[in-house]
Amino acid sequence: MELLSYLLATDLRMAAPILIAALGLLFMEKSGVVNIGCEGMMLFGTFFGVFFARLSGSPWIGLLFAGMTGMVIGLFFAFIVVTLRANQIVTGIALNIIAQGATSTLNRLIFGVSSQAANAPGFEVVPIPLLSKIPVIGDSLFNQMGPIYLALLLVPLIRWFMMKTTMGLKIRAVGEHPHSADTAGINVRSVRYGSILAGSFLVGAAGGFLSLGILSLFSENMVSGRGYIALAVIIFGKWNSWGVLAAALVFGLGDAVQIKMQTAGSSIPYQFLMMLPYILTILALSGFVGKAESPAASGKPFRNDEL
Amino acid sequence: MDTYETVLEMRGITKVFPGVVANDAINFDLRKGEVHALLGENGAGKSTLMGILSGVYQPTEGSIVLEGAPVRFDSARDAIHNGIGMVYQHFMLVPKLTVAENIMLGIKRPKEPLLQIDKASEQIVAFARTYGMDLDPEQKVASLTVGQQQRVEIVKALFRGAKILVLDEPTAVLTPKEIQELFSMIKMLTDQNFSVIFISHKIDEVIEISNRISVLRRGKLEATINNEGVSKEELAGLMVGRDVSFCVEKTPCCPGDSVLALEGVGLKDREGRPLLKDVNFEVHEGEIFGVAGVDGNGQDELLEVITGLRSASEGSVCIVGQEVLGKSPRQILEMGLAHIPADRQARGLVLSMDIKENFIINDYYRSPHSKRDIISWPFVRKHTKENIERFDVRTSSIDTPVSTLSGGNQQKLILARELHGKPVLLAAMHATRGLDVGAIEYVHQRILEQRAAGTAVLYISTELEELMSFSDRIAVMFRGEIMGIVRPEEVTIDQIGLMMAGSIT
Amino acid sequence: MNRRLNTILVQCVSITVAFALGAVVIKMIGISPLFAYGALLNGSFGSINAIGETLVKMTPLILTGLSYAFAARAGLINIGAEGQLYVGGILATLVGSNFAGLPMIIHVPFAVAAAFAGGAVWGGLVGLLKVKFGANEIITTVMLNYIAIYLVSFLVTGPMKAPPGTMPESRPIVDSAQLVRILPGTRLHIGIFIALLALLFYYFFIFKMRQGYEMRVVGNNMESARAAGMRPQRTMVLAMLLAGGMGGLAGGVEILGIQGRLLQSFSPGYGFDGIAVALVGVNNPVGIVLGALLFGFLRAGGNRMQLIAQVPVSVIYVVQGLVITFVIIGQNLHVFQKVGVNRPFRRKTGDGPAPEVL
Amino acid sequence: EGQKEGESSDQLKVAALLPGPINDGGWNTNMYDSLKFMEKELGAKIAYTERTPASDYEEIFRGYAASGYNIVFGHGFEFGEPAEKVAKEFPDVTFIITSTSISQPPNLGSFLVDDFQCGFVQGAVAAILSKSGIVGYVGGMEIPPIVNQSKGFVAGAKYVDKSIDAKALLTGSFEDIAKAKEMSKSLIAEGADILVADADESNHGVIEAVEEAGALVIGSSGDIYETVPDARDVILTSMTENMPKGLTVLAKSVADGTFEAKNYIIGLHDGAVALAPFRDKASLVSADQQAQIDKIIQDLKDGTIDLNQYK
Ligand SMILES: Nc1ncnc2c1ncn2[C@@H]1O[C@H](COP(=O)(O)OP(=O)(O)OP(=O)(O)O)[C@@H](O)[C@H]1O
Ligand SMILES: Nc1ncnc2c1ncn2[C@@H]1O[C@H](COP(=O)(O)OP(=O)(O)OP(=O)(O)O)[C@@H](O)[C@H]1O
Ligand SMILES: [Mg+2]
Ligand SMILES: [Mg+2]
Repeated sequence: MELLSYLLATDLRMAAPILIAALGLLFMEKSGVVNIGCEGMMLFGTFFGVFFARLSGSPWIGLLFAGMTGMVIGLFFAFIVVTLRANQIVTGIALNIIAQGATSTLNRLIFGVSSQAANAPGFEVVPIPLLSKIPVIGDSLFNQMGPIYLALLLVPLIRWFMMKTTMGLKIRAVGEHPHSADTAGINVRSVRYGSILAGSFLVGAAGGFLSLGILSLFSENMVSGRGYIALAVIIFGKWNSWGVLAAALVFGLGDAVQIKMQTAGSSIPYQFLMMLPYILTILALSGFVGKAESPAASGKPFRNDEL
Repeated sequence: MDTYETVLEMRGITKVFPGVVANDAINFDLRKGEVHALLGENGAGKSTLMGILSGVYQPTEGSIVLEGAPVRFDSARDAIHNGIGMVYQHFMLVPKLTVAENIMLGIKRPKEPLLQIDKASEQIVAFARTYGMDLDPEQKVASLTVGQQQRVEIVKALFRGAKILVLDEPTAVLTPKEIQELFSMIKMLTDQNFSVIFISHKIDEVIEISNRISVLRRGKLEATINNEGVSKEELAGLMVGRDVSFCVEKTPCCPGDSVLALEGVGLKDREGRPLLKDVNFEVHEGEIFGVAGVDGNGQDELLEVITGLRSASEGSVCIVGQEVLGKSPRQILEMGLAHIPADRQARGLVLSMDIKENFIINDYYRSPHSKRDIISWPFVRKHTKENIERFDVRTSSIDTPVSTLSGGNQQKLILARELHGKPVLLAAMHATRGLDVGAIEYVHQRILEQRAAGTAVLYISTELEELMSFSDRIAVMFRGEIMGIVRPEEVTIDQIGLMMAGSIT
Repeated sequence: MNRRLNTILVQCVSITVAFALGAVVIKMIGISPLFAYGALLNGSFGSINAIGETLVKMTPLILTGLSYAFAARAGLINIGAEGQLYVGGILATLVGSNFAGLPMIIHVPFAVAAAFAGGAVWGGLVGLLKVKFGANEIITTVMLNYIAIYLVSFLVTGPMKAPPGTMPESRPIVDSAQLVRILPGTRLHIGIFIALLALLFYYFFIFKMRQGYEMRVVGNNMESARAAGMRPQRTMVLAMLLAGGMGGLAGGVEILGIQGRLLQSFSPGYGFDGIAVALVGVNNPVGIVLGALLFGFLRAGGNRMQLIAQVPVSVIYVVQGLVITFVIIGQNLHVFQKVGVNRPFRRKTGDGPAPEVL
Repeated sequence: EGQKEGESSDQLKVAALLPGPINDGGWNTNMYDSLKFMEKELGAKIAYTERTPASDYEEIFRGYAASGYNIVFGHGFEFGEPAEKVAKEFPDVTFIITSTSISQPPNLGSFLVDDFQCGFVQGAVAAILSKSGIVGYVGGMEIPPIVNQSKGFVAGAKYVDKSIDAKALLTGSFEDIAKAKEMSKSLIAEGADILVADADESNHGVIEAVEEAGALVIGSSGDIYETVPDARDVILTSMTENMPKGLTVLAKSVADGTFEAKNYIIGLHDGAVALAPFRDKASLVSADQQAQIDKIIQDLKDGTIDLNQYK
């Protein structure tokens, strides 16, 4: 039981940054934009999250600014892929490279070269009264940091937004068939800009949560591939926010199990344990997830003078 | 009706694309409550003119006057807000969304961030009813028939308050029954003072439905005439600038041996619903065997089974006595099958590749097209050039991507590819869909030549008139079953129409 | 042609802008941009050795670029060159560090072929998972990258560890399997010819051979391919095999020509750069060479910038990222021209070179 | 910096190749500090390449050697082989590789911190002071200094008490701090009350976990009481390796012409490696325990404990 509770708690914690980033990506993907630069966007979020949290003394303000940083980067990304209609994958790769360099440079310019990592006030665990006392799930589910609750709330919220609001409908239409949307009088570009900005906020905030929630400091390249995993999570979760949650948890669980097995002194070489989440994903994908259908216009630039 | 109220005027519209003058100083006007038909060959400039009206293109020159006031449409949005409702040649619906969602897209209802899909669905259903249409708002558009999709398009336009409805080649994909339904809807609309612009290549329809007719040729307006006593030939002449013959001149059929034989062919979908049920027929040498039916009644599946793209669950399909079931598409092609698919762009061509590359798609792997896995491009070029010329595919070079060819030329390319090598069996579907009269005439002639040369032709179409004048025998399909096989001389179009709707002769 | 000239001009301008922005950053950290860029140029083209280094960097980049391009031709997105490179490295090491005594003429091709085979297995697996289970190749390639990297880490600390000592490294590649250096005073080795041969093969295969033609048809319109009797599934697996093979070769030449033994994380991200190389070069053979040149230039010169001008590596990343970004911007500036040159839109159900997800 | 008196007019030029970023707070920072120290003490001109890609080791060695640097450090065993190659081409340049035991006269030597010994002391201290009988070690990538130290850790703990549960874990990366943190939490959840952090950048993750979950941490490679002052609440002690001093002495010997191309090992015996004082946590250590620790260190120094039997 304790093991289960532990696994669940670790799972949720490790899954949270991936989940938040993936939910952000979901916004973009739904409108037909693929952002492989998620990794870099998150990295910007980690840095500016710490920067502003230090400045203000509040992790929440840090998180907010991490999101806003994401949006600034998102604006730049949107300009290149929406206005200039550039290839989204190369742009994303460029973004990753820039992010790696820029955050390290800024880190050194601002915080100097020291062995004390730039740290900041981090999030505290906020147990929810009563609920956190439920056996097994109580401690893991209701004894977490604020942003984790928010992330979990976002899951149904985004689903609701996509399915039940006018804006959500527009985003889906633009991602599926931009020309239909265009002839229906929807400004495809604006919708994509909007989705990228909203999504980038979440991606940036995901970075912020990594540096302020999971940890409370910035260190170079600390995202460590979680941005790529978030991309996989979208596909794995079949472009549906509940699916995304489930997929993020699978990854988190892979991590949790792997850590647990090492602590328990498993004799399996640790590299195999590290591979576990990835192998699990491939198996799951081949076994029961099957063909996932992306939004039809995914990754394709749109021009409205074609008919 | 002597005092007409003009609702729309397009004055001196010129649209220049790089290298092409698509519209050349066109004057066009539309009156309240009228159907104004726009007639013209492929590439005459009809869609472009309407693109300008709907805000998709901006004219190089000229102006639009709407109800007396000059307007400027910078986007589709502007046009929609000014009451222009456009139903595009290729529908602009989002397949994965429901009917209601599609209709609600882009409706301007400020201060309503929530969809309230149920309320809207009710409104949509009620609204559609007032125009005599039934819609299921919850269905996904992808699962609708083309006719239904078109209705959704029309409702979508009207629901958004369109006063002027533009229908770009609306009948190309409809059954006779659906066409009649569309026409009665158009009449209902014009009675209520809506104005309709109706685009078509089909002269009969134009004569049937419109009040006035404008004919475009090569970007220029040839004439705008009242639809009183104009003859078909006259219009056709205006359209193509020469005389056109409408009767398919056909030598009597002298069928030879059986080439294609289907026996008890059945096919089920994943859920076990029948797509094809006990299909039996034979097609002989030198015979054109037509298959009529409303789209989606098993014709696609029939063609797929014959071409090997799908495997039937029961029965047998033989080509010249050899069983086809279980064979790969390539093996079947090698048995002498020529295939003109229903959607030339989706299944026939590779638009981004060039003409020669498209031309060899069936033969590229065998001598003399390639030797030991290496394609001999010099041969391919020569071979393609010869046949392109023979089949009159108009292009500047065989190295241009097929996407730059007009629809008619794309179809000719497919004909050239499929027919240059004397096939034993030609299986064609919608071979003339979307083509202008000149091109249709051409396609028919080529197929007749094949017939004369002894090829067995399976010709699937939704165009009843075409089938009646063109085929030697006609099978009518309904829900995956053959309702009967008839000779065109012995039945009327109406009888076939009834069979298409499920009644047995 | 006028238009081509125009394109080149636009690209030159945008690269200049990128470097100008980079100069601002370099200035910010208190280093003279002129000095820094002097080192960049000097390190990439300034001497025989520098040119050799640029070519040395281009070698794996051409191959990983080809890895992306092969898959892209069949409509697949291969993010997995990095993993394929690692597996290629493993196999090259296995063959190259054993069989001492084989004549070079046999040993080198054997090791190179092993690298190809290793990568091909890794790539082919992606193809198989795709056609058998419909597993999305973007995910599987990303996952297999991680798996390959950990696999190398396991091997060099375990089964493949050089016998004495605790170093996580394999035994060295024996002399007879090393790729011969061809330019005295530089590290340039015959791997560059392997890369160029692979490029030639790519060109020939894609444009002259029937399997390449099949790949293009499948990549552009799967439905038409099926209707014409092709077997898209086989074609996709073949494409992934070849793509993987190219990635594997990249790992092989790097180990056999430069590194001399297998180490953990031995690739500085050549697999990911390869994606950009192919995309900047629009999957076209000449484009890929130019793309590899750009990245090779930045990598070789970047080292020098750090070494001589003491520009921190992070700033070098910024400059690299800016250059890629502006090359992309330059490629797309034509959108600001008044009239598009593209074909009018139609509903292209199964068409367009775009794979199912981009 | 001005030149020191007594030196020849040409300034000593020292360069280093680093596998990671200079501010990782561990291995790479150690070398960075060493360079800074040489700059100060010897008036040397310093240069370094961070995150050196494996494919470029050789080339960058050559680059520094060719640009007139007198000493080039390769900071890690992995630099050994390429250095051997380049050293032959530049007999006038001295190459010093850390964390390995190679040498190649006349101009290539190596510098090794006895990681096993460090780990042994850490393990012993942890075992002596642990209340729960469970102690943990969190390392980064599986490379010799880490592996040796982790083995030493287990050996040291077992030396004190056979029944102690000493768990040594690796994160597989120096950069994935989040994972290091989770691992540490997991160790603490298993009952470990003292953790050794030996994962460079990822040490930050270990320290955070210890702060949150309540345990004590022992630092590696440097005195984290000084370098991470914010975490003093939970810092028990550190194994300090005075690499700056050690390397500067070597550099000076090069300048003086007394450098020998051999393997220099630093450990407890020469004072370059030491256990930092317990300071704030001194109250947790009883006199008995302190005596036990001192004895072990003394035995290691004079060789009474022969570590070879534990390797
Ligand atoms: N986006 C475009 N760019 C360049 N030229 C175009 C474009 N759209 C149309 N054209 C040109 O305009 C001409 C008119 O095309 P349009 O689509 O209006 O013809 P159409 O009358 O609708 O033909 P159809 O009956 O086949 O639909 C074409 O011949 C073509 O050359
Ligand atoms: N971008 C373009 N630039 C120049 N010419 C074009 C362009 N696009 C199309 N064309 C020309 O347009 C002509 C007709 O194109 P169009 O799209 O109207 O075909 P279509 O006959 O209407 O096909 P369909 O009936 O299937 O829609 C062709 O002659 C073609 O060469
Ligand atoms: Mg058209
Ligand atoms: Mg048209």
